[in-house]
Amino acid sequence: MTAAILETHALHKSFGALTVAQNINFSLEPGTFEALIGPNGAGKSTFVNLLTGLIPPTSGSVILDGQDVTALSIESRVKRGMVRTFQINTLFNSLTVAENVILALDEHHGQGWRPLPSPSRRRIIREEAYEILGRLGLDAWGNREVKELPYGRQRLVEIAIALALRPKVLLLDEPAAGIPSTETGTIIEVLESLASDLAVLIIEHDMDLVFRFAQRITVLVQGAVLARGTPDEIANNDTVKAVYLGEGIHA
Amino acid sequence: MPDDLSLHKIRAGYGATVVLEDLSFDLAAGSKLSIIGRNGVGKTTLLATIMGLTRLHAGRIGLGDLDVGALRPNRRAKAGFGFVPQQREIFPSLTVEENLLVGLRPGAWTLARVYDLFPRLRERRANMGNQLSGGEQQMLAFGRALLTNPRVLLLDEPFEGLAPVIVEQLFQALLRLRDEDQLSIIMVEQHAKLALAFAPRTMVMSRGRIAFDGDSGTLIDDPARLDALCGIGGGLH
Amino acid sequence: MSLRSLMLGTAMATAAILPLADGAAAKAYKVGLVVSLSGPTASLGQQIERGAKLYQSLHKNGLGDDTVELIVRDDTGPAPDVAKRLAQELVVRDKVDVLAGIIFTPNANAIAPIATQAKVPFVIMNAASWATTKASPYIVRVSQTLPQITVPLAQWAAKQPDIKSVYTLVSDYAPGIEAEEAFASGLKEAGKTVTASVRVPVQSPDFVPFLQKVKDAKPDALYVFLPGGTQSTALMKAYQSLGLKEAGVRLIGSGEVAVEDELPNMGDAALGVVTGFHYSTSHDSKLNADFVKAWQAAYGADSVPTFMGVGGYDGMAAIHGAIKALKGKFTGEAAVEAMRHWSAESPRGPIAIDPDTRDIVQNIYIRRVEKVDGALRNVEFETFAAVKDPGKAAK
Amino acid sequence: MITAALTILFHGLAFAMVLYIVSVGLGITMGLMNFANLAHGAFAAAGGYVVVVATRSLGLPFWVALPAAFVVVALAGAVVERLVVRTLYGADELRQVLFSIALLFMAIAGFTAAFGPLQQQPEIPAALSGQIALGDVEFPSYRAFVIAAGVAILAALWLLIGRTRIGMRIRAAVDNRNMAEAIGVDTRTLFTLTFALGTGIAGLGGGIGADILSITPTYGQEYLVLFLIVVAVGGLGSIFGPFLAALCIGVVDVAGKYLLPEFGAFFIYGVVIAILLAKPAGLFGVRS
Amino acid sequence: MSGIERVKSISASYPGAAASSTWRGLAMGRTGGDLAIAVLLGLGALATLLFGEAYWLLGSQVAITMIFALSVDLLVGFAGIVTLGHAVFFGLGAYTVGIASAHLGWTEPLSGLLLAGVVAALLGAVTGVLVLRTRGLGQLMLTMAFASLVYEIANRAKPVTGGADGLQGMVIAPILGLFEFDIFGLTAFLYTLAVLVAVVGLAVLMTRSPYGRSLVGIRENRVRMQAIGTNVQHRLLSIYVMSAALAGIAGALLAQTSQFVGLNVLHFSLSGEILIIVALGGAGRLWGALLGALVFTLFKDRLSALDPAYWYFWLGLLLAVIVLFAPKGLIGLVDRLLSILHRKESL
Repeated sequence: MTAAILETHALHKSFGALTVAQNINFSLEPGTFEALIGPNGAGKSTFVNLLTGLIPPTSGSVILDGQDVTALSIESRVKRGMVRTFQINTLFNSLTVAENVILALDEHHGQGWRPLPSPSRRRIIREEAYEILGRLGLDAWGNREVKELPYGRQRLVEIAIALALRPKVLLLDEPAAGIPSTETGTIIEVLESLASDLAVLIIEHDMDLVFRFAQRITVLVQGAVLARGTPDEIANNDTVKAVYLGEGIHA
Repeated sequence: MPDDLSLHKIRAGYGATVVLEDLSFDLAAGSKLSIIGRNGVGKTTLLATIMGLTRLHAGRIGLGDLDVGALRPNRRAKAGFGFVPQQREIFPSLTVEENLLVGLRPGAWTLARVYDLFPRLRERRANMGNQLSGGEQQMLAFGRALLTNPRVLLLDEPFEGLAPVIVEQLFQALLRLRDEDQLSIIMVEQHAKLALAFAPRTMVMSRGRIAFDGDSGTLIDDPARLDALCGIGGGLH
Repeated sequence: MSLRSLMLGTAMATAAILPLADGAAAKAYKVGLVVSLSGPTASLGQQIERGAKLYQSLHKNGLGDDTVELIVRDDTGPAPDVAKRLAQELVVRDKVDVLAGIIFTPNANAIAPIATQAKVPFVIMNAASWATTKASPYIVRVSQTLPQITVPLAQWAAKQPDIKSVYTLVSDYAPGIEAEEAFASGLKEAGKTVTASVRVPVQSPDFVPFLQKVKDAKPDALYVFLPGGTQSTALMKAYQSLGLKEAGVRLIGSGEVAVEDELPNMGDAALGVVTGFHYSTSHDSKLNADFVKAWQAAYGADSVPTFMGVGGYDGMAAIHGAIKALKGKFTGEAAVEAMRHWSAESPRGPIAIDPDTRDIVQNIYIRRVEKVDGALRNVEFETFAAVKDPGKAAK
Repeated sequence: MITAALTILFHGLAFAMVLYIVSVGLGITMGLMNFANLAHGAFAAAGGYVVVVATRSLGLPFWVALPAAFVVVALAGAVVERLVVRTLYGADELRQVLFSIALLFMAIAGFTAAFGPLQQQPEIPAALSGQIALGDVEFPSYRAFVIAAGVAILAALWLLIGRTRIGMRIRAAVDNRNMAEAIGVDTRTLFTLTFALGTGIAGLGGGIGADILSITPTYGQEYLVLFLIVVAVGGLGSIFGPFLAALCIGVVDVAGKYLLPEFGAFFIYGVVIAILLAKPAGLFGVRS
Repeated sequence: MSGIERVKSISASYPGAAASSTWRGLAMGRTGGDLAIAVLLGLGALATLLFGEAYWLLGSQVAITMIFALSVDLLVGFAGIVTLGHAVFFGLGAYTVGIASAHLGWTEPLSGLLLAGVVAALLGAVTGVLVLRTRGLGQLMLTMAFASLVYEIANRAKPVTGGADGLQGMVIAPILGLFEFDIFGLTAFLYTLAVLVAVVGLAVLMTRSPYGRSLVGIRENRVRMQAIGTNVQHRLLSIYVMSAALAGIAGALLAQTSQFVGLNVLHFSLSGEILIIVALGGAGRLWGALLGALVFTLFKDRLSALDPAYWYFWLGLLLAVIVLFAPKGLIGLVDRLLSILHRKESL
């Protein structure tokens, strides 16, 4: 197995007496597709926020591509290749779909400070944006404002923005949440097409999706890792079943 | 007995986003209903919609003869809905007792009765709302809703994030409520076992719709079906 | 600049096509009146505007067929750039024959170059810094100068045996500092000196901290100059609150401190305050009695004319005087020339313009606040006749 | 020296209490309804005018005029809330600013038209026009009354907000408007009442404080900065916060001007900047 | 996320969402409203130049106000930073050229403009670091407190600034040594117009640049911008500094064209007024700010001439009507008008 692209060592976060992440040890290898599951309030989003730097850990460390990034800001982690999508759409709603992607491309290419437009450069970036949109079947929507898109397509724009940043590690926070089952097909296709050298960590409640793609599954409960293994191992794990179906509680 | 609560072809969500699609069910006065389903299928949204906290795009929500669909949340509360939200939403700048009294309406439930049901609250009556443990907050949220003397009590994942011993304690209180009170109760719950044990009727939701609505016993007797509807193994089938 | 002459040419050509109104028979003169009508100092502008309008309405027929139109503009307070733009527009857009008004010295200084460039007489109805008339040869001042009203008071104070030490308190801007200096120099001539002085912000909501300092120093008298309005009342309240009168500190000042429209707000605290000034609403003359009567007939019994109102009134009198004297041959230079030799009997007493300085020469009265018929009045008890501005005399 | 210090402290307190009475309502409305009411001072001025008219023109006693100021201004506040302010809850802050400034402009013009540009002074009862002695130092009775009134209003608000059912509901709605609705609190009516209460107290403050902040048409504009500072430093939605902030600002201002008159208002702004940098939500801020 | 929490988070994002909805697309002139206003302003300027001799002065006033409004709109409308103290930069610019002229004999106007921009930018950098640490009301109050502090300093530093009397003895040399500032204000009009055109041109280009786009991104969704690798704080500071520089240039123009500086250029009410202008025109749209500046200045001028004592009543009424009936400001009104016209045409 290749060296992990993303690792955490004893990552811990507590607010006063309340512990939301308990000494989490985790690693993710390039080219793998891992799922993070757990009941509501298990600390999945907290874990992602710790990984991306939105909240600082109480102790422990985050290693990205062999480098300790625990003290780095959100944006420098992004620049080093850790990119996330959001559970609730956090797109730039009044911009067009293409502009959403261009915004990310500009930042990725270090163009964000350019105070004057350059038509030639613009064309190149536009082409790149449409190339990404094409992969997600969004190219026909490029000129539409995001808020005009159906929700399912908006979720795809979310992924398009992430891909524009050329991630090494992609954290997907419930990419299929809020999408009618009839529309999940596109998401599935997109996930299938993701490059094989990318490491993907997906938080998802849709077990169809999880079991279809994940090579490994981590189950988080009350801020701690309850189980980690292949989908088969997890599906047959009694503790996990209990957590999900409420076994062990006597009525 | 006449239907107390009736939802007819509900379409609702947040802003333009639709979460609930063409959802209908009735609930007879005094009856109890459990709603289960995986995360993110719209259970919480359903309760929020009944309370008037979401946007109702279409459909009718009736309480008895009253159409409450157009009413603001406070009118609905007065019409007879009591709400225990998932995050408890205790008012931090009110004391425990004030939290209980702030929504008080006359009826069978009194402060004394709530204190009898949850003696712990009596001990902590002078504490501020933000000084409570999770379990105490949950009791307080219960008590606060009961003191509005509702016809229909809406419980949103009342056991989430609580230690097993507290869950046990709360569940016993809930059973007392179920057996001794003429209140209609809808409980949204992730613990399927708890939910099935609580109400004779269970609804399973999936992606904003009702996937199952029937006798709780059916699901207790058919674990495979239960697993398929809301368990983790769903992905393997 | 060629572009500008092109523009002007276009404009003038347009003007030339228009028929001239009524030929030379009757002339319609325009006076641009720039005063502060909004903001905290609105009451001052209202006084001048009322004074000017009262003169207009009482002397409608004084010019035969000629008419004088008042164009009023609001400079919103001490805002020199606004005042300057308004004056410029009055000259360029409304083509006024005379600029007038102005409460605040900075505004007057900003307008002065406009008057010079446009060769338009500029009649100052309040702004009282002594040097202002030097800013433009077109300025004529009918109000007062700070040294003019301050030095006589200082001379009076110097004569009082019970005033041995004086503290001065002035607003921290040019007129205040001028008043402070004039008072000190007036006192010095008589061999006395100011013990201590304090300058306070132009807008002070509360004078307690400053007056407490005065109280600590225990002077025999406190000389005050403030821009008037609510400031004077606030000072009077603090003077009373701290019990300065009881502590033996006499309050003296220039007339703004006991200005008539604020006296009712000050109440009995103001009793005994001695001020030096050129106009008191209760000045004892037939002319003034008629003036006050006409004023109250026009603006209601609650309204009393103050020195601002008289400034506006006399300013219009000077303008009318110049128009009359020139008999239709009105130019800017000629009007200034005419006003330089203008003199009149005003509600404040005899006034004249000093031909050398274009500043006013008038009586300065020393007055004391007393209760007459149940109301507070500035009662004159000593007169310094025909005082010229000592500021210019000294320099 | 001690006498001087006492005097400064006393007058600083009186100044602070006026600031408090006028501002506290602004903090409540901003904290509860998220409405930036820059016209708040105009309501205070309105209260001042009510007291002036009542005591001077109608010859009513001061003790009748003060409650009248509260009632009249509170009613005016309720009307404005029902007609316009309500539609602007949750709207872009810029629109709120624009509307309240518009209201302020119109109020200034209205006051000028009705009462003239000069300041108006209410008739103060004889009982309060003398001096009272504290030890060997004499203080004006009226300012002592202002201080007492400030403390009394703090106490009354504390009782109202902290001890009554309506206060309970106000606190609940500040904490969590949706949950308050969900247990049957009619937050809309509550907002109207609270707005009326806030403006009513401001009106009372305008009347009581007329001796210190004089009633002129531009009152609401001239002292706006002070009121906003008290609220921002005190913290939105708090009753004690603005009290503390007003004390701080009142005493610092008066003492600063006494000790170092040449520094003017430096002290106030210095204190404000320091506090806001340390606590952006103010001393007792419920939210920023 | 519970229902209530979700509702809360949605309503919490609402004010920002409302502000952003006034922003339609990045490119200027994409919507008809922008184009219509640009054409209208151009024609208006031309007509004033040719036939409005009496309005040249007012014209320069309008142009200066437009630049100032633009600088505030860049902050409020684009970057979502609120300020109630922007007069501090305007005033600093004015005092910079004033003091340079009166005390140092630096009377050359173009370099003076540059100097004013740089000085204002420096103050922007210093205060920006602190102001940007806070948000909402705290931020508003901090900007106000800083501005008030500088006002006090200017008031006190009488030997340098002239205090409450205003700065005396300021002279401005002819532009390029050729065009003297005249009483008719033609030079002032053309000069301010030229600077305005340059500033608007740059602003339009900037809004089309990656940088401008990133600012809109920050206003629309700060967290998301961080998540695509932007150092939001640095980007905001940069626009704060740039906005300060622009305001400084506007202030310098006022000082140069009126050849006078008084304390009122630093006053709180000017900060309030410029915010009103931006809101009136419609925040977040450059052409809205320009339209707001034009309408406000013209109305103020005409109303104060027609009714010198009560003009602010009518101004208040106008503002109230706009708030109630044109939620997106004047430019929203123009948009609506155009869409009605468009619909009629297509019928």
